[in-house]
Amino acid sequence: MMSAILPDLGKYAMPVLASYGSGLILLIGLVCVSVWQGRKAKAALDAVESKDQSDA
Amino acid sequence: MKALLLRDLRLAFRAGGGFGLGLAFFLIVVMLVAFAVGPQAELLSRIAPGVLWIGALLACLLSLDRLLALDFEDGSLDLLATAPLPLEAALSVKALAHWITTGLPLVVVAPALGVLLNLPPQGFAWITIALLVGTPALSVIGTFGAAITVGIKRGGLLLSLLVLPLYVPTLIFGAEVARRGAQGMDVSTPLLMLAGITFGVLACMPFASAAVLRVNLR
Amino acid sequence: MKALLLRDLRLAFRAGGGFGLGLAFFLIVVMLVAFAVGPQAELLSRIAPGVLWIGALLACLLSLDRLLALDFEDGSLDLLATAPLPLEAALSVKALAHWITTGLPLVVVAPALGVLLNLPPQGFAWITIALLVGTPALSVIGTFGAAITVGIKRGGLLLSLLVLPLYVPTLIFGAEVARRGAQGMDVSTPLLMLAGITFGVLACMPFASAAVLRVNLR
Amino acid sequence: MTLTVTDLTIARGGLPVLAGLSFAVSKGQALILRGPNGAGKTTLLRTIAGLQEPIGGAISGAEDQIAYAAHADGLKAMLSVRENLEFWAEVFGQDGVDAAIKTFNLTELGDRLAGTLSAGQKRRLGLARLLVTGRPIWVLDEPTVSLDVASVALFADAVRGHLATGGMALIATHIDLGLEDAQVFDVGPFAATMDTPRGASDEAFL
Amino acid sequence: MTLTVTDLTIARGGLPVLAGLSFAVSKGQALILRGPNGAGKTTLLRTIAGLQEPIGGAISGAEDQIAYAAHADGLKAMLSVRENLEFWAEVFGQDGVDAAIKTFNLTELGDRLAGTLSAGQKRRLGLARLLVTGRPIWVLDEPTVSLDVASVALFADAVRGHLATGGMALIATHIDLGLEDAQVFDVGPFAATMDTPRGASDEAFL
Amino acid sequence: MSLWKYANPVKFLHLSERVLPTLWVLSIACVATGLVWGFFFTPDDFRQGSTVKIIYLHVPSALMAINAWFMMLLASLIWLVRRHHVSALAAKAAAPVGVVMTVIALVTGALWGQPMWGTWWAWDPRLTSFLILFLFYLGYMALWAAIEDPDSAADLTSVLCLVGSVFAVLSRYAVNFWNQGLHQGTSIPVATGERSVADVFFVPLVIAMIGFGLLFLALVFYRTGTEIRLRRTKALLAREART
Ligand code: HEM
Ligand SMILES: Nc1ncnc2c1ncn2[C@@H]1O[C@H](COP(=O)(O)OP(=O)(O)OP(=O)(O)O)[C@@H](O)[C@H]1O
Ligand SMILES: Nc1ncnc2c1ncn2[C@@H]1O[C@H](COP(=O)(O)OP(=O)(O)OP(=O)(O)O)[C@@H](O)[C@H]1O
Ligand SMILES: [Mg+2]
Ligand SMILES: [Mg+2]
Repeated sequence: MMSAILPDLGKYAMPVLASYGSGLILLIGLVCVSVWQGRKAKAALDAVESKDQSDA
Repeated sequence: MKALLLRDLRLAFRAGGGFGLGLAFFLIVVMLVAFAVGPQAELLSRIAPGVLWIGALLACLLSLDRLLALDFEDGSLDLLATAPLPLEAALSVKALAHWITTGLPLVVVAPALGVLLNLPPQGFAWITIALLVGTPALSVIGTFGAAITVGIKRGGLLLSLLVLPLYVPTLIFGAEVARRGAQGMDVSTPLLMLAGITFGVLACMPFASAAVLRVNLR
Repeated sequence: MKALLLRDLRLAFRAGGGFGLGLAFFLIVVMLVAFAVGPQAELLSRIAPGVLWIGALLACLLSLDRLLALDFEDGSLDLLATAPLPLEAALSVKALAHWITTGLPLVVVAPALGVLLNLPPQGFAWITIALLVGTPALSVIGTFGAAITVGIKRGGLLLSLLVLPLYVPTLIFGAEVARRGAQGMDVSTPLLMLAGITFGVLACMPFASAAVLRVNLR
Repeated sequence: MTLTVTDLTIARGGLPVLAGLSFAVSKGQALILRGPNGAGKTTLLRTIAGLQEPIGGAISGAEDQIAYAAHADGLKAMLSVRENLEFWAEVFGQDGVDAAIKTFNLTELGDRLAGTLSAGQKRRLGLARLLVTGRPIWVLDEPTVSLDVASVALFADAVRGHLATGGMALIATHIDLGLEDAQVFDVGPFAATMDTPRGASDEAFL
Repeated sequence: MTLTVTDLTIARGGLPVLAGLSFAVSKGQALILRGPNGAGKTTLLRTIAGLQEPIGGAISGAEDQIAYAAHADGLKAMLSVRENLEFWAEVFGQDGVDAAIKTFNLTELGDRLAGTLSAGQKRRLGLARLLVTGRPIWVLDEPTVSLDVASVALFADAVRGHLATGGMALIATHIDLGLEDAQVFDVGPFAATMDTPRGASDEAFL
Repeated sequence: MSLWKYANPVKFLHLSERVLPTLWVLSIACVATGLVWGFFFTPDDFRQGSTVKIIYLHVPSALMAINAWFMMLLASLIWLVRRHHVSALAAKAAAPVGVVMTVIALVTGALWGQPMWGTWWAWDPRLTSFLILFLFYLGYMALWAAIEDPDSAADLTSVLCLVGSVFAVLSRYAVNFWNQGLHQGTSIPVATGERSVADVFFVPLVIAMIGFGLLFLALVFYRTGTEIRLRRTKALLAREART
């Protein structure tokens, strides 16, 4: 079933799949963490700015 | 107790708290050994278990001087000693926090560093197990050393001197487990010894630590 | 300048000043390696030059956090910065004092520890020479690391992380000199490189150190 | 409940500094310790707080009753003002962090890291810690160092409040705190002389 | 020779704290800085001592003229009182260690290690250091912390002596020093407001 | 109006809001194309077998790991000379991206090394200096994290970045100084136009490299925005507390 989608990697299946697996996980992880941090920072800033507004 | 544990963990993760530095130091020691010994794969793989243990031990050691000295300097220890919390418990909690922030991460990355040193594949599991069993002893013994040297400004080196001899049994059996494991030999005897040391130390050391700390606060 | 040098030396020799601890640490590291690797004479003698270098390097490293941090905490650095003495000179003097109290003793005892590790006889001279040429660089680079981390409480581990990569070239060439020497091979190329690094570092680093220290005193 | 000190002799650095001290503090009372620099006030307070042993005499009523505050405030630079107080409140099993913050006028600084406070602000935080200990006896060593006049008044109010609820206070200080009905105890006359050997460790060699 | 500060703006932790400060101190004069906790006195003194840069305005006449003394005394616990002073005397190329010891009544403590002094004794030693710098401008941050009344008087005498020989002094303090003819400068009114942006680093983000 | 106007944090935020969507789409498209093409539609190498496929991850990530450091160096110099806050924050924001690239290059390199060289790791000059660069990344981030005052942190990390550049240069050019290493020499010498990598492998590789470059840019822009917001939050809070 899998072999229908995956190309035949021969005896090197392990290193190739592991590389792509770990590489993609790291990349996606980095993007997700960045976006998560970005969202959090934005929310914090918005909270402070709106408080500022209501003060003024 | 929980408050103290949480505070210590929180401080460790805050800026300047030093979490992760132990790991980096571990990596560096491993690298340095490789540089110093020269890049001969077969030689490296023979000394790999020992080097990993030494790296873990030194990383642990270097983070010890933060364990109590910071609290001593800013007066927190005086206040903790007058708080409704037995000093033994407080020190055990601090040792636990130290292990979580230092020992545990070392256990987790040790196999990855094994790769750098050409550790034979069957050794990975055993170095992890050996460290997992042995590192709690390092933290608890280290707390004792930290308590003894707490009054000395920047007593890091003296601390090393006092603590390292106490680390020797753990090191010997721990490295033996890892070495035998890597060579596919039976590990049960040294592993039992290692576990025995850890339990013994966990049971007795906090009392000794509290006693010497009381003397130092005087 | 002389006053500062004398004061630093005097403090090092007073109780708690840490003189001799570096030596003891050196000894312990060498012993630990022997324990961790196991008592195989031939294996030990192959890794001996590298182990001696690592021991020296770590002993140097561990004493670095006393170099400036103590003076920073008690306010002496603020006062020194407002004193009629260029900060560059003050830092060089402090590095010199550090070398005299830490590096030099290491150089002297290294051959004795070589015996413990089965270092081949022709290696004794070379390990001494290599350390003599290399350790001043360790002190000066270390001063830079100490200046960068001076504001951080108990920044010992961070200091290691920043300084050790910078030690790598010294270590590689220093260990190469010692190893080749021990095997009776020609040492001139690595020795020249080692001397080059030391002189380069002696000439440039104090300025970098003073610059970062000024930032930290701000 | 009374804190009673009877014929106390205390030593510092191997030599006795004060000898023959006796006094008592009872509910709602404050005792101000006075004496020149080096007289032994700090040593006395540390002894009463249980951090060191007296070499003679007795202290009663102090056990687990004491909140001690010295020069070092025990603040963590990397925790916020509120987090610092919350930690101590939890250790002593109390709440009242908000009240403490209000009392010492730290409301605006609540989320600042303790490391970024000025000298006087740090001190206020150190004193606020006393309120979250719930302990009846306050043992304070020069509590008003670095405080401006307004803050000293805040502190005096806090002490008065503490006394009014049946607390006690033992305060070493060089300045006038404005606590009207506090007794004053001068330690000067009790300075240990050559002939008060009471077992401090160096004396075996004299 | 005058220390002149013109339209100075100083920042701490990325935000301006004081703005538009101008004053001058000339030979034989003392200026007492006052202001509530957190006003910015410490920051001002550090700026004048050259330890941090102002973000606006100018300071003239301070270069290499200043002896600075802050909360931390820069004492080495493992050197004796005399050795501590001798070190600083040599750094500044001066002598007069004995005179300094006498002025601050440290004669009996001369051979004690600085680490074994009480809080007030340490402070006296820290102040004695000023006398061996030979510098004309003393910049002092709360110099009398922990001092008893007699020692405060000693200190005031030392300052008077320094002024009498043509020195100057700039002192931040919360208490009354008893220096009769010193000017007082209250930094309170100069607190930076929202609309004094002068380039402190956080302002780029406001 | 010059380029420097974007050194104003607020202007920078506006700019990045405008370019970021395009950047994200482009970069993800390129990365996906390069990797999918490389993984599914390239033949095996006659010598290396299917392991050549690792090249599409290894080379772009190693390339960007080093380029990221050079970008940080540039930003640090701008900070030291002109003291533009945005550039200091951009350097700070780039470091985590650089480390991840470094880790990917290390991991994929090791996985590739096992079948090709018979070992996960060798202490050859390029690998060694690359590992030291990794340590400098760690030290750089740790230093940022450890120092509270943002200006001091920017100054100190800038100096560190300058010093660490030695190893960035070495990990790229070490192969030219020492030729005893195991590791491949340059396979795509742009200058000579001569290629040691066949065209079938080359096109997807270039797409992947462009993709990684764009992804780096997008991430740095985005993360710099995050840093600016954090800084602004802190500044506003500090002002509130002060007044
Ligand atoms: C842990 C092991 C490895 C590490 C740390 C590593 C690191 C690097 C680095 C730093 C570069 C340079 C990128 C640049 O200059 O922009 C690079 C490029 C490259 N690596 Fe590796 N590598 C490793 C293993 C391998 C292996 C096993 C192979 C293949 C057999 C390989 C093939 C290549 C190729 C083809 C390039 C492109 C060469 C160039 O453009 O200069 N690498 N690698
Ligand atoms: N570590 C020490 N070793 C030896 N003697 C010490 C030590 N610490 C303090 N002393 C001495 O003990 C005496 C009492 O010190 P203590 O700190 O109790 O005084 P104090 O009344 O608190 O003075 P101050 O008002 O200056 O704080 C002093 O004479 C001091 O010099
Ligand atoms: N590291 C720091 N980071 C941010 N803000 C700080 C930092 N240190 C001090 N501040 C703030 O700067 C302001 C000025 O502090 P400064 O220490 O100059 O006050 P001060 O007048 O000396 O007060 P005190 O009388 O309490 O000593 C205060 O509001 C303080 O909270
Ligand atoms: Mg006292
Ligand atoms: Mg102040």
